[in-house]
Amino acid sequence: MSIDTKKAFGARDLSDREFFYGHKACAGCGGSVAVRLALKVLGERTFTVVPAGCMSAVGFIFPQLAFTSNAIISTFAGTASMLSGVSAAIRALGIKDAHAVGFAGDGATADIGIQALSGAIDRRDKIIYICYDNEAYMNTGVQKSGLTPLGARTTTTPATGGGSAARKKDMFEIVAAHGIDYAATASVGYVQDYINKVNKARTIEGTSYIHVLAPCPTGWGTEPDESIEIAKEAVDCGLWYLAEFENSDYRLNRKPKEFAPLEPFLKRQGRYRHLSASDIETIARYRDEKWRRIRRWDSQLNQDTHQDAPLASS
Amino acid sequence: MSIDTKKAFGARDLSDREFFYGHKACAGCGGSVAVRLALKVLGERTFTVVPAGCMSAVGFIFPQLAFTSNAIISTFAGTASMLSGVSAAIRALGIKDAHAVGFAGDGATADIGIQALSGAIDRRDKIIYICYDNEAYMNTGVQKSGLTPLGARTTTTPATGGGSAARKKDMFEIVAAHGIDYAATASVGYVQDYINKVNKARTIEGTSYIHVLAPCPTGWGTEPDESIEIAKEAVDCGLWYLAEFENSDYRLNRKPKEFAPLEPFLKRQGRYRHLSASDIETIARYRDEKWRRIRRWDSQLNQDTHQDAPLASS
Amino acid sequence: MAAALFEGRFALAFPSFGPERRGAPVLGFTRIDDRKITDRSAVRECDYVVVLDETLMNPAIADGLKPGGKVIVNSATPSKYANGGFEVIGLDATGLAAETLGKPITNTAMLGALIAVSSMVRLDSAVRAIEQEMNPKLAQANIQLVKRAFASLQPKP
Amino acid sequence: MAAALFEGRFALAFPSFGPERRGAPVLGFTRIDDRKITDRSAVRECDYVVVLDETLMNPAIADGLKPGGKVIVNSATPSKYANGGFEVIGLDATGLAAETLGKPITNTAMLGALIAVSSMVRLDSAVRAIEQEMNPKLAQANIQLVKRAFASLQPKP
Amino acid sequence: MSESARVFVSGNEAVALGVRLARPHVVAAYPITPQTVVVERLSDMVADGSLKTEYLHVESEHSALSACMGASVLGARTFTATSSQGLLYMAECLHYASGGRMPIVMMNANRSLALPWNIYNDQRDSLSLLDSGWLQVYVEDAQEALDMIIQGYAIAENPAVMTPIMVNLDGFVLTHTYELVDVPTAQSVDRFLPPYQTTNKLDLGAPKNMGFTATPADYTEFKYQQHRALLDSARVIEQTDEAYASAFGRSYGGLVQSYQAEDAELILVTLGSVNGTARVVVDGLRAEGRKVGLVRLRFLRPFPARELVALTRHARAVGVLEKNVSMGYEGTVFTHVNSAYSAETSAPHVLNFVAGLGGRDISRQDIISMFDQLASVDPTSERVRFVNLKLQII
Amino acid sequence: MSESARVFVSGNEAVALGVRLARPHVVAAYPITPQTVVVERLSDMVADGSLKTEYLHVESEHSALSACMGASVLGARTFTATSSQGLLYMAECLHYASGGRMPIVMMNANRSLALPWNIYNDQRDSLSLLDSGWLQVYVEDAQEALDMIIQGYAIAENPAVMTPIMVNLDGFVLTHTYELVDVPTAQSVDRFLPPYQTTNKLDLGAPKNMGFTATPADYTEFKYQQHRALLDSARVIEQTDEAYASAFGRSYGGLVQSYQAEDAELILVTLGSVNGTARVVVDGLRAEGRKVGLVRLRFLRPFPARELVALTRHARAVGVLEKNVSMGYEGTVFTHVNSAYSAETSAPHVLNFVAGLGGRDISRQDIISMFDQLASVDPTSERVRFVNLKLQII
Amino acid sequence: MNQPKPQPFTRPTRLDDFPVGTCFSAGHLVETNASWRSATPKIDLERCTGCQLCYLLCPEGVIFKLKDSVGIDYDFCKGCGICARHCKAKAIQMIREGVR
Amino acid sequence: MNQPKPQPFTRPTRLDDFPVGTCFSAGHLVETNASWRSATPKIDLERCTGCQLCYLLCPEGVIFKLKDSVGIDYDFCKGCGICARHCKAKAIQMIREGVR
Ligand SMILES: Cc1ncc(C[n+]2csc(CCOP(=O)(O)OP(=O)(O)O)c2C)c(N)n1
Ligand SMILES: Cc1ncc(C[n+]2csc(CCOP(=O)(O)OP(=O)(O)O)c2C)c(N)n1
Ligand code: SF4
Ligand code: SF4
Ligand code: SF4
Ligand code: SF4
Ligand code: SF4
Ligand code: SF4
Ligand SMILES: [Mg+2]
Ligand SMILES: [Mg+2]
Repeated sequence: MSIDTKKAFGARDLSDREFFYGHKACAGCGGSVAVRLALKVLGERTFTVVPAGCMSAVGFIFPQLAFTSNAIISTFAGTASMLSGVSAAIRALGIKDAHAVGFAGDGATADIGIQALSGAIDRRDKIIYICYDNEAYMNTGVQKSGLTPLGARTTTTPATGGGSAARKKDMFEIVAAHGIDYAATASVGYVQDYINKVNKARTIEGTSYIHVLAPCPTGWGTEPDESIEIAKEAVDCGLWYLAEFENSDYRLNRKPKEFAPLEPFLKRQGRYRHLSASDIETIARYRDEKWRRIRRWDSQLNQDTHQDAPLASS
Repeated sequence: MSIDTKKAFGARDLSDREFFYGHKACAGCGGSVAVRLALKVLGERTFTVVPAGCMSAVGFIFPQLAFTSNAIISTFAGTASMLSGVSAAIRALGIKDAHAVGFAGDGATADIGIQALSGAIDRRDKIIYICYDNEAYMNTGVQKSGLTPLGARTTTTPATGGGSAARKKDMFEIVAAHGIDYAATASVGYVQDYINKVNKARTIEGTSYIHVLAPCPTGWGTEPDESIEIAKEAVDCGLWYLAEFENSDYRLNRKPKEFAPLEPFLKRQGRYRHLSASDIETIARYRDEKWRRIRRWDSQLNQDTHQDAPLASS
Repeated sequence: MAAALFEGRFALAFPSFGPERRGAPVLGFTRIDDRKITDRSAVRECDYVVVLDETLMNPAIADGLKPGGKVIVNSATPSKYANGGFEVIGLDATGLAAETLGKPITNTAMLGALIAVSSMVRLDSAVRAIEQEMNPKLAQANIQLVKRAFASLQPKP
Repeated sequence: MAAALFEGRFALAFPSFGPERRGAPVLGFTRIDDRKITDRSAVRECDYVVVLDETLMNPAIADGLKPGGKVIVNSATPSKYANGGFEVIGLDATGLAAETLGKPITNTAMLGALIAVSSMVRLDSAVRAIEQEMNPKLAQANIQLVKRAFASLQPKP
Repeated sequence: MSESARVFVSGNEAVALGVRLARPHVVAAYPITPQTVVVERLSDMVADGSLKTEYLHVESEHSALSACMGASVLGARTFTATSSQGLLYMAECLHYASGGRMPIVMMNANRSLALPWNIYNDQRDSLSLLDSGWLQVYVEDAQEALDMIIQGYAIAENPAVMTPIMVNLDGFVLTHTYELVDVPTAQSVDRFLPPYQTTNKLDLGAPKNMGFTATPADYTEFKYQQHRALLDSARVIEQTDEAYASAFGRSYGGLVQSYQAEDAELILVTLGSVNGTARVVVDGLRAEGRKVGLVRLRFLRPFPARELVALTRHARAVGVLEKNVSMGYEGTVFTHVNSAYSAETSAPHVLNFVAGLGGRDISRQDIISMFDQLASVDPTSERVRFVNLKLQII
Repeated sequence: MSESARVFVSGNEAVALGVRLARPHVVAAYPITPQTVVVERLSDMVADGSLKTEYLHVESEHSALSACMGASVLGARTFTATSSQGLLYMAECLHYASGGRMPIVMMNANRSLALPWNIYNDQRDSLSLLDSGWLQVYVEDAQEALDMIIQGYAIAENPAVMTPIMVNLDGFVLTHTYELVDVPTAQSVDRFLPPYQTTNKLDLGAPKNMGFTATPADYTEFKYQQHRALLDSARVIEQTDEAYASAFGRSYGGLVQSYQAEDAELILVTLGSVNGTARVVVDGLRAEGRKVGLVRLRFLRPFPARELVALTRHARAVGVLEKNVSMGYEGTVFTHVNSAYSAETSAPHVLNFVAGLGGRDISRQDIISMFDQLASVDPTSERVRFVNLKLQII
Repeated sequence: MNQPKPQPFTRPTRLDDFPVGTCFSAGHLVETNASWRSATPKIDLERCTGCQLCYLLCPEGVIFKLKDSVGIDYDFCKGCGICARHCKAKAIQMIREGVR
Repeated sequence: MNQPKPQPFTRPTRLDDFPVGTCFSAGHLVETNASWRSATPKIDLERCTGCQLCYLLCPEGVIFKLKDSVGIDYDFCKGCGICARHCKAKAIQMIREGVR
């Protein structure tokens, strides 16, 4: 079964209100774009949970509180589990038409928070979990996370040691392997696509997961005005991809015929400046390998149907 | 690239020593079979980590200590992370030809322990992680875990409520989505296959994960002498499967032409006795759906190659 | 236990619990009194020892028995324990349960034996307790069982 | 800071740190003394205030200044702060740094200014400190910068 | 006073019955011996429809309490239960919930901590988390367990308190022992415990930001306010006890409960179920004419320093019996009690009896021996005494 | 005495330098402000080859300490570092490591606990875990931080101790402040600190089972033994201090360190970096002729009750200055100190100064005011005093 | 423009006036971010097509829609330059700030 | 048979003799599990083919290889019956135990 074509949801459909305002994120922060736009899609009947990380650190400094709708910080590990509680309370208290959304960083999602995320998906709790992926622990000063890409310099994978020796964990495939109700990858370089996916997640009766690449000028060593462009280039050069998973089906939203060159994309970022030509080749090789898997989903896996029938007696 | 054909490793190749002996598991415990056989494959130069759960509770009661090689209990959440430390110490201390193996229950693996497991796989630590899956928290008296199957009665999903309303988390696919070095599913109903897989894991330079179905007469409501048979039937009726994942490739080890009937398999177990005919149909439907995915791996995904090149400069 | 409550008496029942699994021998204690019981220390001395599995019989079993206390054992041949230095009363609970319930679950039968021997509670209190605790079908069979066990240990007239 | 150490003096430098991100104004303190410094309370009174970003200039900036203390500001037009009630010394550190380093990184230039104004440490100590902390290429440019900044604030003969 | 039912149940079952009466909106708990029966019974109640709640099968204790927090901040009434390793595993969340002033009720089955592993009763788990900002009550029997679950909500949700509460039951000794319990009717509990109301919540009508950062400029005040709420809860606890007594006929006396202490020369300070055994000992010794008595600390937070001193200051010697030791110093309760006396110009001699670790039985004879030791207390001798230690102290 | 290098580094960097000198086999740590610089520097050292260790990028603090435990039980020397939420997140493992007698060294950057969130210094994180069975030392400056990392291994690995140790640095105030530090040479440290040797390990030559269950028959003895080891560590700590002094010329005096306390009438008891500020105040007040002094508690476990009493019993009044409060009672250090005096027939008046929560500055003036309050102490007035509280206490 | 505005805030001095449980009005702002800016976006209304791309991309949400163009809340603009970089009409120019 | 055997154990009474850090000899056994058994497997050596399937499947590891057959360590056999159920040669019979 193929994925529903989403009605495009554009700038004009977004709520006119700003729900993330006056925060203290660095100028040009990609995470802020992700949070701001998602909240504008979801509207004011939204309960937001944000774990420890940049978005909470910059948004909740009493008495400067940047979320204009209901929001709370969770423990670092507890985004999904707190969301589960929020969602349970929404049901138990009979609150109608409300969303429970989380914005968690890559560390909060792929490392310390994966236990709670895995549990929430397993319970099929009605929550929207958005991982804004800036590819390191930024709030604490750019340390390697499970989503830091191969070769990237962080303060715990210094350039002297060649940057990160590990590849990026694939959270999208991991949540898909859970049989999640809806999952998607996105990028703030493709905002319309991102907006559409958040809008899709709104309608899901169960757990949705959106993994949005959100450049961090401070951690990546780029200029503040480059964030959107870099996020787009990441997709264009094939180091990131735009996809969805629903009803056990994958769907690739953007199928690059050929990839934009890697080197300029990498070299404009301070975190990759130490890479040698052969390092870049290695990165390209892993990219190509990854894309063989991705293309497989897309070409071959869109066939079967899936039905979700609860037990008659339960 | 296809998976290496493993030299079959039979009863005669196993160590003559018993490494798990005199424990206090229930008579007929499937988990004991899994632990005992794996240790006989790995031999005496093995460091075993067992988290809280039946296998530790029955094996480590001072002064009755049932592991005859080196072994330690970890915290419930800490199987994989303690194994990572063991493995790091093996390297740092220059210990040769030693194995670090963990035996964790389904709860310790799929629920509270998944954070640490995910991290260890991501680091590609050289450990062998064996999940003996008895499909509930047995040590604490049969509560539902993330691996409890749909419809199964546990003390927290009573028969009056129809048994478990959730489906079994697929840990094998989840670890595969991590790009793990080696993963396999197994069953104590197919001991030779299980032994071969443990033997394969021995040779992996990185993380291996083996998920072995291990019936629990106490929790499943079966007679002690049925455990092996039940574990075999689970495979034959298609509710469990035997597969491997290596070099980004899946491989199905047993391809049933047709499934053995579900009803007798379910009804001989106390935990399923409450199921109605339509419940059983629902279970069959999910099974069939699952098998469509499984067959897809097997038929279509065994094509690409994968190479593992570290960064030249790192 | 529950039976006592139907007579307005107080009971405190401590099941034992350990790391060992199904099949391992287990131990439990019950205190019964006319006043509220607050003592929660381990029972060290008792009036009756009830042994549900004959294979556990050994001389040490009566260590905590008060003078004049009795051991009630599930056995078809209790006489062989006669010279252990303590009074032994036997009931073939396994056989009786197998006949009555179709399963060798001996608890109820041994309860009948205990009541017969101790007069600690009345038989009809036990019957009411069983009625309350079990589903009707099971309860009927168990009531029959407790009565048969009780009857079989009544002094023959 | 590090410069003081090359004179056998003691220093304690507290960078400030907060939840605010790059771009937000930040505050730091340094104590320098001839004896070991153990006082770790916040600096409330100081001899010099160094303002690296002119846009932060406001009257409150001199609140903690001791009588006779000085404000050293990164500005091409320091004279406009003249009547704030405190002594202001200006240096166009941004311009100077842009010229010398090719980047508007003003820390080293302002260090030169501070040394010129305060005589707290000697210029050559600062030079040695820079040599030790930075890689050689960077160090050379920065040494030039600190010297130029220092020179530009020497009383014209 | 309302009609109630008498049932023969274990402590865990009494807790589950109490929870059902309190009608929580959300229950999230993770199994651990000896707490499991609570969650099993609650599952049964959900399955048979007698408890309407959102029951979450969570993946750990950290998640259990996080889920309760998520629900609590929307104004839902929540319940969780744990023990030992589970309590430690959620330690971060304990501070989080109290700092966030979320009136969650948690049952904790007191069990020893690994290593060594041991599933039996002592009180190191909850006593090691006294600083977490939770109210802590230790009950003596199954009846008090049920009652304190219900009172727990009334206390925690009181606007002057707004602090989570941990109801502690000795593992096995209480959780698994069957005894008679009076179960009040649902109607009477509904009257006693109205639905939870607060404005301190995420609210679509009046949106809030919660769980924020406080800078050095404000942090102290938040903590002071929280400290005050815990101190002020003493009054609320007493009022709640009185209200409960008039509704249900049972009073426990607030923060402390004494037994034969008024004229006692030797007083044993206890917490939890061992007080029951000690009562029997006191009765026996009183019968012999010995002036002995008991003070049971029901609450450890707020710590009843004033009440304790008032009840014991006349005694010649006081023994603190606790199933706990803070390694490298002494028993934590002992430390607390000593500090309570430190404002006094004179104080009784105080001995510390460390007993019952990892489920070691505390017999009547052990308690008699404690009174004997108190009777002959010598200020120069060791004050911290391990009861029933089987090692020669070399 | 060996040649050493003088460097101008932050407290975190001093810790990293100390770790490098101790040559751990395995380092596993998870980032958290204000500890991060430690792991960053260690990463740099691994990358540039100056530190040969297995560095594990773990996924949480629970995993960090679990990994250290896994390595430690094979006989490896291990290091981890954390702070605040991270320390709480690994709380279960703290008890586990100490009960398993694993001589792990951990640096903790003292930081306040959420909620409210706050990244700045206070000491509630480690003080709330005093019962976890770890040795706890609080250092005053970066030099002592480096020294105590090295001494930490010597103490923890001593066969009489075999207990993990937590080296606490005040967040920012120490971790981020730059100062001069003497760094001993690798050779001299190698002489002082030989490789870790133990038979208490998993061993292919002599296989072991570890981390087992103890039944009620043995559990008490394991805990008593552990308690004894913590008490006995006092002696080892002093011996190590002496040995360190003769190797490197720096002595801190063991469990406590006093300043002008001998003849002082008013003594402030401190821990950590605030002692430095207090020294300046004492110097000033002494210059005015006031008899004031300081006792710094370096170790909180083992708790130096005897040493503290000996150094302060002559004083008229003692103030306990702590960046901590145990809500619902008083400052934990205050509770401990009071208990220490309780064996004495007479004791000074003791006041509790709760200050510096969530990074609120403690100024010289604040400390002067504490001495003033001690001078005029009145036994009937409130003993627990929040310093610099900006709320009217109503 | 319906962007939030900074509001006055005086720290309570009475215990009872202090917020309970880290709970306070959503979106309460007490200070602006204008001082962060080292360059300021200026919109050329002539060129602006009102396409709203800058409105979508601004990380701060300070761009608001006007009839056929857009405006900026300079109280909170941090001067990141994203709007200027992505405006296809080149209607935004970043002006390096002097002293305000 | 090289199955482990129970060993004597006396609890130490001196502090220094007590194991440090929950660390004790691997595989130390002090008691058997024979009392758990309610039925006992008896091997008919005539029928046994020595196929070792029972040896593989026994959860307790109590079956040991003999020249052409197998033996059982009755100290630790729990009588689960798995061996008997899976012996293709029907060489094992479970005998319900009377009193030992
Ligand atoms: C238990 C715990 N460990 C560590 C931290 C410290 N911490 C806070 S935010 C953060 C990094 C967050 O990284 P990520 O989730 O990627 O979000 P980002 O800061 O990059 O937006 C860390 C390590 C914490 N708050 N809690
Ligand atoms: C943090 C923590 N929570 C809960 C427990 C209690 N606990 C011990 S074992 C266990 C169940 C184990 O289940 P599983 O991992 O499936 O192993 P099994 O017992 O089924 O073999 C639980 C819940 C614990 N030890 N630690
Ligand atoms: S550090 Fe990066 S992620 Fe964090 S606020 Fe700044 S730009 Fe955003
Ligand atoms: S309960 Fe089940 S898993 Fe646990 S020992 Fe018994 S049979 Fe094995
Ligand atoms: S992007 Fe340019 S043209 Fe479009 S609205 Fe903004 S300023 Fe106008
Ligand atoms: S410069 Fe940046 S913050 Fe300012 S309006 Fe443009 S995009 Fe927004
Ligand atoms: S399975 Fe039967 S035939 Fe084979 S070895 Fe065992 S007893 Fe002999
Ligand atoms: S009965 Fe069970 S335990 Fe005994 S030998 Fe056979 S398989 Fe092994
Ligand atoms: Mg991040
Ligand atoms: Mg299990």
